[in-house]
Amino acid sequence: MPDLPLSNPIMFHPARWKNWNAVVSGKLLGGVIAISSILLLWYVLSIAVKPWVPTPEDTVVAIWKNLLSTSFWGDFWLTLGRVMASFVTASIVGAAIGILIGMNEKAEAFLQPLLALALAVPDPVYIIFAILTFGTGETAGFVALTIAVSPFVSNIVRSSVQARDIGLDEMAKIYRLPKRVFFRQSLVPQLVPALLTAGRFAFALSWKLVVVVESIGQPDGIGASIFHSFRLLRMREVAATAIIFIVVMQLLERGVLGRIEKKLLKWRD
Amino acid sequence: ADMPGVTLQAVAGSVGGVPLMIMKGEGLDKKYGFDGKFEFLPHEGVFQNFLIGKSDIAMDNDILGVAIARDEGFDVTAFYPVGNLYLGIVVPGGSEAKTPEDLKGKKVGHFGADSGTTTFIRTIVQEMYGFDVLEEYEFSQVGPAALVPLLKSGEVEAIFDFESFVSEAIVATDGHYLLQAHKDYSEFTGGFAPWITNMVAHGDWLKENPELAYAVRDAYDEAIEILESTDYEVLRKDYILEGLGITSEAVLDVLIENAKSTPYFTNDWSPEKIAAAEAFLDKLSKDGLLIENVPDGVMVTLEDYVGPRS
Amino acid sequence: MNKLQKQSLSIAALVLLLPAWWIAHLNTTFISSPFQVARLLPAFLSEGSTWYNIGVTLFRVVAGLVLGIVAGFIAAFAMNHSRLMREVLGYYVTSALRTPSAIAAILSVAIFKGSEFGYILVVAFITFPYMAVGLRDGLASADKGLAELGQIYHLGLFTQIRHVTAPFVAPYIFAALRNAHALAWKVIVVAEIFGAARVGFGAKFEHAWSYMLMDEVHLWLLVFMALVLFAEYGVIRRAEKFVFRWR
Amino acid sequence: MNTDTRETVLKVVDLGVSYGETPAIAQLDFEVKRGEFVAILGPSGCGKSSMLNVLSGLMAPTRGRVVVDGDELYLPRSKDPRLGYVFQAHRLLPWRTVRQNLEIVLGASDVPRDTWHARIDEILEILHIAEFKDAWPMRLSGGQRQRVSIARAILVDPSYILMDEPLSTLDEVTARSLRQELTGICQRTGATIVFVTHSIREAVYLADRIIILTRGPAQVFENYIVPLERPRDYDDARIAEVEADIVARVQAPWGLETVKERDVA
Amino acid sequence: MNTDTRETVLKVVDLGVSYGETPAIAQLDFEVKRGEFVAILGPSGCGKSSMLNVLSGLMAPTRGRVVVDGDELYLPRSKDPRLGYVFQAHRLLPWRTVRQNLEIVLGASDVPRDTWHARIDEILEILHIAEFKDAWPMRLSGGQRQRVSIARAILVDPSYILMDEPLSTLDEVTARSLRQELTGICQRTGATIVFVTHSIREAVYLADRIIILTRGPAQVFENYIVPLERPRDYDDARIAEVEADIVARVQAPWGLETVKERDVA
Ligand SMILES: Nc1ncnc2c1ncn2[C@@H]1O[C@H](COP(=O)(O)OP(=O)(O)OP(=O)(O)O)[C@@H](O)[C@H]1O
Ligand SMILES: Nc1ncnc2c1ncn2[C@@H]1O[C@H](COP(=O)(O)OP(=O)(O)OP(=O)(O)O)[C@@H](O)[C@H]1O
Ligand SMILES: [Mg+2]
Ligand SMILES: [Mg+2]
Repeated sequence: MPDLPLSNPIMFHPARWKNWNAVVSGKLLGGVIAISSILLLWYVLSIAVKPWVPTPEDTVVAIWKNLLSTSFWGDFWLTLGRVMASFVTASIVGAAIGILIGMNEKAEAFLQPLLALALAVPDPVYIIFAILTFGTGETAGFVALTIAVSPFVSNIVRSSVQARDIGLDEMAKIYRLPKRVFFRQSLVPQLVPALLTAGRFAFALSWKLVVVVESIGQPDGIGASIFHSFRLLRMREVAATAIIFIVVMQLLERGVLGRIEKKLLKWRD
Repeated sequence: ADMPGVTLQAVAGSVGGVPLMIMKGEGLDKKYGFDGKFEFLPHEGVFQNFLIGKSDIAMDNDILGVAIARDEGFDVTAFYPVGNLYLGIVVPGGSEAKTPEDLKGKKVGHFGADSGTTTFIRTIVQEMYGFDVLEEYEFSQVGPAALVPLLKSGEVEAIFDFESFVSEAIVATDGHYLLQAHKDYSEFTGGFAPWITNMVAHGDWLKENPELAYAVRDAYDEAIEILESTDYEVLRKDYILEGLGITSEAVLDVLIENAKSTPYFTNDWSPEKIAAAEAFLDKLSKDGLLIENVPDGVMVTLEDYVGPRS
Repeated sequence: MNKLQKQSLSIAALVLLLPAWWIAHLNTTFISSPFQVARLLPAFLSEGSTWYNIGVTLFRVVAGLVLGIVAGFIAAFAMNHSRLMREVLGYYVTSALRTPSAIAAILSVAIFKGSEFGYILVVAFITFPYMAVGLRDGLASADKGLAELGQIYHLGLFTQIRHVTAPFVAPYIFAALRNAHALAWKVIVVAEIFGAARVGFGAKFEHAWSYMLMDEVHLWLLVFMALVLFAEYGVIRRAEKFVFRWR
Repeated sequence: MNTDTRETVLKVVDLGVSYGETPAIAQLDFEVKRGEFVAILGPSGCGKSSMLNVLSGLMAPTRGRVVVDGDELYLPRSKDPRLGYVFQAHRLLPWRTVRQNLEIVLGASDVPRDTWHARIDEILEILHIAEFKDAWPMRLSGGQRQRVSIARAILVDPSYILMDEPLSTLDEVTARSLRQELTGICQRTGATIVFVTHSIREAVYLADRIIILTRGPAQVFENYIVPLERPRDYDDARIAEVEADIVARVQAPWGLETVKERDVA
Repeated sequence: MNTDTRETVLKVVDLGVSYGETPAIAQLDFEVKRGEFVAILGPSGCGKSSMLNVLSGLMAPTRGRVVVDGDELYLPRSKDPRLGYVFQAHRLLPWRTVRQNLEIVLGASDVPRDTWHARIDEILEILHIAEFKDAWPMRLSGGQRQRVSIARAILVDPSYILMDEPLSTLDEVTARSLRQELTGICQRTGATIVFVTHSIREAVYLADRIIILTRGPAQVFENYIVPLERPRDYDDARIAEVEADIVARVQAPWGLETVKERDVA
């Protein structure tokens, strides 16, 4: 019997690293590469497209000034409030419609063309019509944002509802789980990934749209301030204001949605 | 047949574009030796359109905008005046307001605190009545066109807007000017009033095409000559109706009426007027309104800038 | 419920919009009468420039969307493939995801001096992160069992992607595609407005709006909606039916 | 003929099932008495799972009737969870632990809440998975999941239990133990059980009667009453005898002969 | 000791597997010879599927080594698909028909394309599912899916085949036929087979050697060489004898005694 050289154990998948050092340094390295390449790109653009793209240095100064200014923080909280209000409402309304049309063929046949239409209407149209209907108070912006964002949420949730495991529906039927229990324990958990994606989407979209809303119909807020700076061609301030808000939105999403996600998807390993 | 082309732009719906319409309608461009391409663009992106070089001459920039752009490093300069302040505060027929002071605490529509229209009205009111509209009024913001239905629906008690939307608003609400910027301010100062729009071009375009710049200026001179000599009746021509998007005969009547009381256009580019305008800008920057400092060369004369006609 | 019933419900939903429109018209100053718009529609549709403008916008949307989808796919696969790429591209995706469309539009139009490519790029830039994130989520939730299958049977990378991964993430792709498609239309309109485009739907819409030509505003909106509905029902739904025929 | 004197509680009349054009069940007629343990034997793909789906009310038959408890149909949303079903695939909620998966079913029953804990512990003990009470289903082995699925089906003492190859993924030891328990449950609660299996020996050991089906689309080939008194011993020679008898009988209808021919080749 | 003179092709040394803190495999050491048919017997949850996952290279062991074919490793992207794996869950691609599911594996092999058709037909014939060639997996019964999964594993004559309870969901007739085929394949292609099963009889009939594991976390309880020459007959009394022998041996380590006690209670 030939003796075996025990030299070549099976190689294993690097994806299964559980080495924290490696993870942390990977994160760090990734961040460094990403940020430095973005900065480089930015710098090149700021030279190539002279007055339009501000230099990173100018922008940093502007960011610092903004952080110290009270009017910036006034705008900031105002916009954040608007984003949150419409994000939450759009998520709830959109998810409810998504579940309804995912579960009910009739509702889907009826609502789907309307949703497709609602998705199609350009945002400025919503905003303008909302202002003409509700006046220029907070209501108009809120309504416009909510109507513009909800259909996206519905779409995502609907696909997920339709892709659910029918086996579990049958299980619930057999054991006569009450509607409420079926909904909470079987349907919603299957939708969690989609709901999180939809939440992210709604959050990102609300912020994108709030800028347009405020630029068209609101005298205050981050969006208005960005457009104010833009009309004055102060591109560094446009960049500064946007960057601060972008970073905060990102931190918020990571912190809040990320934590929720971890908790809800614990069972997946 | 082989004339050099010039692209000229103005804001859609604004009377600032009328001289361009006349140039086109009456063939003044060909007459002065250039082939005009006239573009009327929505208010939203119009300045940007010019700054990225998609048109050679903009007829719709106020000196504030030029100052701001120069300060940010754009080589653009105003080389001739165009529109007087054909703008102001409009209230509907039944309004109880007699002066801008009566609107304090009321809802007023405008299309942007950083627009030339609002800035001019704001400075003028500040100077004449001693208060800041941005603080005293409750502002609603929509585009210049949308202000008209906003006023009509009663959502706001007054609007800050420019012609021809002013005329539209007056007709739609049986309204009137509460403040006519040019008229009221020049009465107040006893002569000087800034003007709203200029002919603006990029510095290098001017230097490369001096004779074209002169030609456009000449065409403009003749266009406003036509306006004045016809007592503004030329506005009734179809190409103007279409160009401005006038919705009814009644609006046109008001538009002509308004022009008679405050001439829409000027070609007074005297050193005194330029100096007064520079002083006005200095004052704005000192008050910290919109601009921080006034760069050189916001306003030039072609003679100084590119030399006398060849 | 059979197909006919479904279709009639869908059509009923759209038809019911007409009375809603009529009521809105009666109660506001800025909504035109549906009859008035209907009367103008034939002339509007038979005009060459209408189709030219729609065509321009359509081209921008399609080209931008294709670019965005390709970029999104590449990013998602790269992110799924390596941890470093995930970190690095994460920053790019996040930046793109959070940049307001209006700012992206302004910058892109400025950088490319108002050329066609500027408009196409905004669409690509705005849609790409949505494709990337949607796809990445799909890949992340991909059935480990099926991934292992590929490993065991040495399915090549192409086969693995084409026959195992792609069908699995297909629902995610469709959801992302739907949304990216809708976003693309929204963005192009914003870009055309803020970028002062001369031609295209956004330019004409804004033009009509600037002149307060409400009938024309409605006409443009109608054509626009028809186009987007066609894309949804004529293209995306069909593709979806075909891809999911195994269900 | 079945000479059982117990009341008939389940009656299948002229049942036919097709998926689109393809028939899955040709025709079935049979009855089940209260408390009876009926095993179903049939070749793979003959329509057994389809039949259970119809019996449970999950699927409407293409033809024929199912009468349960006289004229009453049991699926439509009555509050009483009288039905237990061990699906061929386990169908656990992956986001709930083993215990939570069971609690959900208890929640839909009228079992008083203070007894839940004891009941769950007891049933998991019986199924030898007590230590996995708080595990997520994804972390369980195939057989462990199957046992949770069985636990769920018998948890609330249902009057009917449908089982689709419940023991097929379990090792011999565990399977023996569970067979033992199943007969116990049947006797204790008087539950009526319809039990699909591929193990003929298992069927013989467990059932009062075996319904042998033909190759699909299924028909009843034989209603085989198991001629053994209870209690039975799994290792008893008589069980092996009956098993051999059945094997001999199904050779023809299931096509065992074909297989024999292959052997020679 | 194994006195087999064939070359050792698979060597498992001091293998240990844990999921987080919980151990699934305590310690395994064994060897497999070329062309050997090894059955694995072990109680449910003892770590058999985990072991196959390690042997196939899908999962890294927590401890120990696996050596395949001398120093050659078969998992990392080598072009040669010499491995077949019948998973405990079938893992068919639901969006591909039966035939397409098989073609995908052929596509990754060097089997010439013009022979695909014949090969697929042949293998489906062997597994008695030829008529489902163009069906979607969702439309198949549990046993039918399982057979497609088997077809996929043996399709390209792999040199190693790992099977996780491949026949457990099949009826007696089909299972017998397939057992027959499996020994045939093993002899014809010289494939090395590691076969997890719960049916002791099946193991005895099929295997050269049975590795009996302890209750989980698994250890090798016994390396049982099946003392029967080939060809064997499934209904042979000697098979039943060996089966009884093994049942007796595993009683203690698997805890059959506990079960017996329950019986009395
Ligand atoms: N992903 C996982 N996470 C944590 N524990 C796991 C995981 N997978 C399996 N286990 C545990 O590891 C042990 C062995 O599981 P494995 O699936 O290997 O058993 P098995 O021998 O194949 O059982 P069966 O015969 O029931 O299929 C079990 O106790 C199981 O609970
Ligand atoms: N959803 C479906 N669509 C079409 N055909 C189906 C569907 N489900 C099952 N079938 C077919 O119906 C027949 C019976 O399937 P069923 O699952 O009832 O068999 P079974 O007796 O339970 O088999 P097994 O013992 O293998 O589980 C099979 O031929 C199968 O291919
Ligand atoms: Mg079945
Ligand atoms: Mg297993």
